[in-house]
Amino acid sequence: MWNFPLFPERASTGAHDVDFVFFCVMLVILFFLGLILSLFVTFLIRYRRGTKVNRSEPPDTNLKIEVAWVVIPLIISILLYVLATSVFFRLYRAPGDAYVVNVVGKRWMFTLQHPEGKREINELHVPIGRPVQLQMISQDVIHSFFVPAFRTKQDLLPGRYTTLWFEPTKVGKYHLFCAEYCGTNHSRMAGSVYVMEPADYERWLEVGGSNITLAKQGEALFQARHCGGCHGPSQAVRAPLLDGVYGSQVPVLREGDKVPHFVAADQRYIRDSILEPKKEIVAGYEPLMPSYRDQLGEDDLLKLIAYIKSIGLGKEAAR
Amino acid sequence: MATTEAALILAPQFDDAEQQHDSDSLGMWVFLVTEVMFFGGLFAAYAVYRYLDFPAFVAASRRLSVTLGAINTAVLLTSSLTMALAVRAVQLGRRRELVYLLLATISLGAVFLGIKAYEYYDDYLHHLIPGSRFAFDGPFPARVEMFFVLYFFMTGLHAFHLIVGIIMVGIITFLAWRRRSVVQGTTQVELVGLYWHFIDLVWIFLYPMLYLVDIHR
Amino acid sequence: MTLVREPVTAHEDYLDAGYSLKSWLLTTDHKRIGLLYMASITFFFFVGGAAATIMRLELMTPRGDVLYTPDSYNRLFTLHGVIMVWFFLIPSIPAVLGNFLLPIMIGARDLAFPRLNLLSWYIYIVGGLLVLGVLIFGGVDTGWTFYVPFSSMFSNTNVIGAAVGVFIVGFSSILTGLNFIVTTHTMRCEGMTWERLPLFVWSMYATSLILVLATPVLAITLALLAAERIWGVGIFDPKLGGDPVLFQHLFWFYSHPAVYVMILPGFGVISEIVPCFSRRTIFGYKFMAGALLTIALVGFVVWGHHMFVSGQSMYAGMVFSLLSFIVAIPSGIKVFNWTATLYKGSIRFDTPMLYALGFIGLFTIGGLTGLVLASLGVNPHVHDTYFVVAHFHYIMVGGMVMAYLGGIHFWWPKLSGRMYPELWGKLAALTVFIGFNLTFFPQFVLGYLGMPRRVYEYAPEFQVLNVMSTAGASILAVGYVLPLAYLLLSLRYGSRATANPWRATGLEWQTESPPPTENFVEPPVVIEGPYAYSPEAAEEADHGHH
Amino acid sequence: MSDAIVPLRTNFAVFGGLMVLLLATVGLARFDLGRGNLIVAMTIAAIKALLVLLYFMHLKYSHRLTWVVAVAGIIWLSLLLLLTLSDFTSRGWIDVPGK
Repeated sequence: MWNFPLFPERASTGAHDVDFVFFCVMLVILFFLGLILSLFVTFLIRYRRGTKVNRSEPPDTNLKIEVAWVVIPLIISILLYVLATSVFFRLYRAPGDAYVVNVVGKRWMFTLQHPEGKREINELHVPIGRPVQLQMISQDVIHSFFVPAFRTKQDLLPGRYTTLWFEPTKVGKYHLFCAEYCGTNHSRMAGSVYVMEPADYERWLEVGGSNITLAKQGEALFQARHCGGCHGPSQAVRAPLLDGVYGSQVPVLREGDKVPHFVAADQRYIRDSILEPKKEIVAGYEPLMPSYRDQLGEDDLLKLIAYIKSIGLGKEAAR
Repeated sequence: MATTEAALILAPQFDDAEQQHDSDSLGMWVFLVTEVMFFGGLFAAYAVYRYLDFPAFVAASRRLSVTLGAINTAVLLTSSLTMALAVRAVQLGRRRELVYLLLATISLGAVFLGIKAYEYYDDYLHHLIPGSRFAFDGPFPARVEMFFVLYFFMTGLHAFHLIVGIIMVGIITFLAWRRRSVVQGTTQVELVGLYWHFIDLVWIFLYPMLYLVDIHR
Repeated sequence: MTLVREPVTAHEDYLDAGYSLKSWLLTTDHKRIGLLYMASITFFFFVGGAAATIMRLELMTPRGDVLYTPDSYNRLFTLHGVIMVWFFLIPSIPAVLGNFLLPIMIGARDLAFPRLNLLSWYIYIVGGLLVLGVLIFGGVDTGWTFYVPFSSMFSNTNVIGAAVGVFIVGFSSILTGLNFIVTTHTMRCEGMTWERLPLFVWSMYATSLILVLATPVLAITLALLAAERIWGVGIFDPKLGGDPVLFQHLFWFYSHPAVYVMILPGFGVISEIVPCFSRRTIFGYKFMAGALLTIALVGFVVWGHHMFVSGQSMYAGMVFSLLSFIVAIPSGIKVFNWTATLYKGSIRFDTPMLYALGFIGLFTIGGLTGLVLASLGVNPHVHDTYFVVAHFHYIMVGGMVMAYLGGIHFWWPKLSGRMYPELWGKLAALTVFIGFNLTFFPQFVLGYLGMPRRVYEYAPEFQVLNVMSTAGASILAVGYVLPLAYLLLSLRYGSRATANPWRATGLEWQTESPPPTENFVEPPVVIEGPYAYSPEAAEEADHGHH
Repeated sequence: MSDAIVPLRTNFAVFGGLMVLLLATVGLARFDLGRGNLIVAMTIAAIKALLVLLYFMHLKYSHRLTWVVAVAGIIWLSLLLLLTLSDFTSRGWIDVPGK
């Protein structure tokens, strides 16, 4: 019990940046605290009642000093602000080649879905040195995916995707907590993140038999729900073809607009279009698609998005 | 009608009548600022959802009757006029004129509530009241339901404030009618006047925001 | 038109103006209402404190064992939050010391609207009873922040009761704020210009500005939340395209200025105590008054720093982070000016001064750790962890409660006509200081280690720091019980207090202790600025005594 | 709110102005001005509000302090609206979903 840590482990590239900003701010804090406490103590001892010391015309104001202790802290604050904000951008803007893991938060467990098809509850196995991007959504209340060793967290919202990325730099087992209060077992909604050597990670992937990749599961769902009927080549009803659509700019005509404006066909657009098709219809198409609001769960939507993303990548290379 | 020699009761904590009047007036203005912030929360929600789902607001706003809204605005503006004239009457000490004008203000307020009740009933018939019985055949019914949630919250809160206003005007009408001299009630009528004009101010903004959202098509 | 003034009672002091229950429960005397608030606030403080003690007991061990279910712990931290925020921290100094002292300090007979003042107290009591009722019949488990969609759709505790209770008590704050603003504008006595107002009155004015401008937004937010639970449909409902982050915007638009409501009165009390016990005029009076107003105004534009990781857009986060750094500057001005006030002073270390010095030290730590939370780089790591808990407890408990206790001791002779026991006072101040630091400093370390807030169970390696924190909490609890004991005893056994035991400047010290019902025998006239102290005179006076 | 008594003529003139502006706002809403519709509607409403504030609520004849209180209300309302909208309008500017 007595070997308790006083400082968390650093296990990701982001952790070094965050710690650097934290030390800078702590430096400023200790500087000001030291300044104030030293002045404080000297005045208290020097000017306590009964001491023989010069107390003639104590100054009751001094513009120069007042301006000084406004301008100096302001300059220091601006410097800290610039430093911290630059780190913030690096903390949340994932590199292009990040390995995407889908996270669905539900009351009191994180369900993590690897693209290779493996699914984990409150556990996440990742290889060292490869950036991982988590694409997260909640099925009920607000949760927050927090790994102290990676120095970052992000709330999971119901109805909207949020992301978090990190690049592990140290093998080991690290805590995973839910940081946003979410009800009875909020404190038990926790687990761990295992950072493994790439070889061990590959071996771990194979364990549990050959599982179908996420994209394949998405394709199966795509057929099962007869999406191919309209969006596939048979075109029973004229609907936009989905090959190569992921990530492209789609012309959208909204009710009340005259000129279509362009929307990036990312996961948000695809999810909204499945749940509320008539919200942003592609220009030149009729609003005929029914809403799948209560028929597709968040994990099904993520599978469909993975599938559409996979057929998109193939076509894009060809185009 | 000359006011008889009447005594203005001065509360013990004040030094003179002018200080008492300034305090009461400043107190009411500060209270009106809290009311502005109270409605402000709803205005912020309206602004956010209008930004996020403008098409839904367009479709939903068309289901409201612009003419009824316009009539209601005219009614409330007239009631503001009669209230302003009532304040003038009390300053001039004309008790009879004050009572008539206050009664006019109350009746106009009641007419407004009547029209509003009729609109609510009409919405009820068309299943536009949010909740389980909400039905909307156009696109994105969920976001249209959000518009109506906002519509009923904003107009409902406004109507509640109007009812409180009518009660207060009723009280000072009764006081003005029963008392021989109106000197005593001058400040009270001025304060209720400020409150009434505030209710009118809120409706001046509510009407274009809720009824005139892109109705030209 | 002749002026008829209601008859004025003889010059007996306000405590002897009537002993019946009716004379207390129907009083419109601002001083008695101040005492009514003090009693009710002390009750709620100890209810909230008891909840905190049980929570600290539970957190001594990583596994949940004191309380049988996580639900009871969740209800407990919600109780602690709701009671402490709305029933102790927000009303305490404004409603107790503000009500009592504001009229006397500006030379008025009473507040502008005495009856409205009594109504504020009754609204506070109704809200309080409602929340207590809610807590007895099952409590509420949403945390004092009531975040949607948990509070609107998933919590099965009586959230509506708590929301309505807080909605009601909010109006008590609004009416008190309105009363203070009008009184400060129209009731100042002859000669009391704005430049001569004591800084305590400035802090009450700045606090009232926030109360009046922010509390209504809380009222509408809680009304919308309650409506959404009652009718099952509302503006925060994700199914209708509602955004839970909008609730956080409306909630924090009130709740961040509310934390300035909690600390500005503390600034006012400290700005009265430090000059008196160092026998020196405050340093930079104009800057101190200006800093109070600046904090009150800029405090309204920084609320986004509570939402950096909750789905708020990155650019909005940048704006809020910059503004949060800027709002720290006026607090820096205040701390520097208090320290400069000690220069060339003649300092005595009575109990109020001990609390004031403790306040300055602990508030500085609390304020500076705010920079860590405001900086976008570190916030993702420390948000919703014990670092935040330590930060705001350093400001609320280390700052506000210290200032409240300092103020109570400083004006106790004026309130009760009795002196408190000096030795016991110093002992209690020391206990509170030690207990506080032992409780909350380890939580900074826990926070950076990554222990989340509001957890019933935690990882084993956090245990030692939590045990230290619990040990500190027990010392703190003793530290808070001591003043309750000896102050009540001083009512009976305390030595009689003179009109001005601290030889302080300020109108409240020109009238007797306890003051007559109409505050002054004849209306005072102010001829000079506040804090007209002189350290040399204090030294000679001391030589005279030896 | 001083003792200034607003003459009858002014009261009716203001009332007339309000009615005209009401007709204007309903009339102008018939035309498709795109984004302009909101701006036009809000400016007309603001003018009507100003008329009521200045003449019916005697702000024009009141002490400077009452002006400060009225302006403060407007400023704080816009603080709430603008900063809340700043979050919702700036979403999606950066290609990080949810940020």
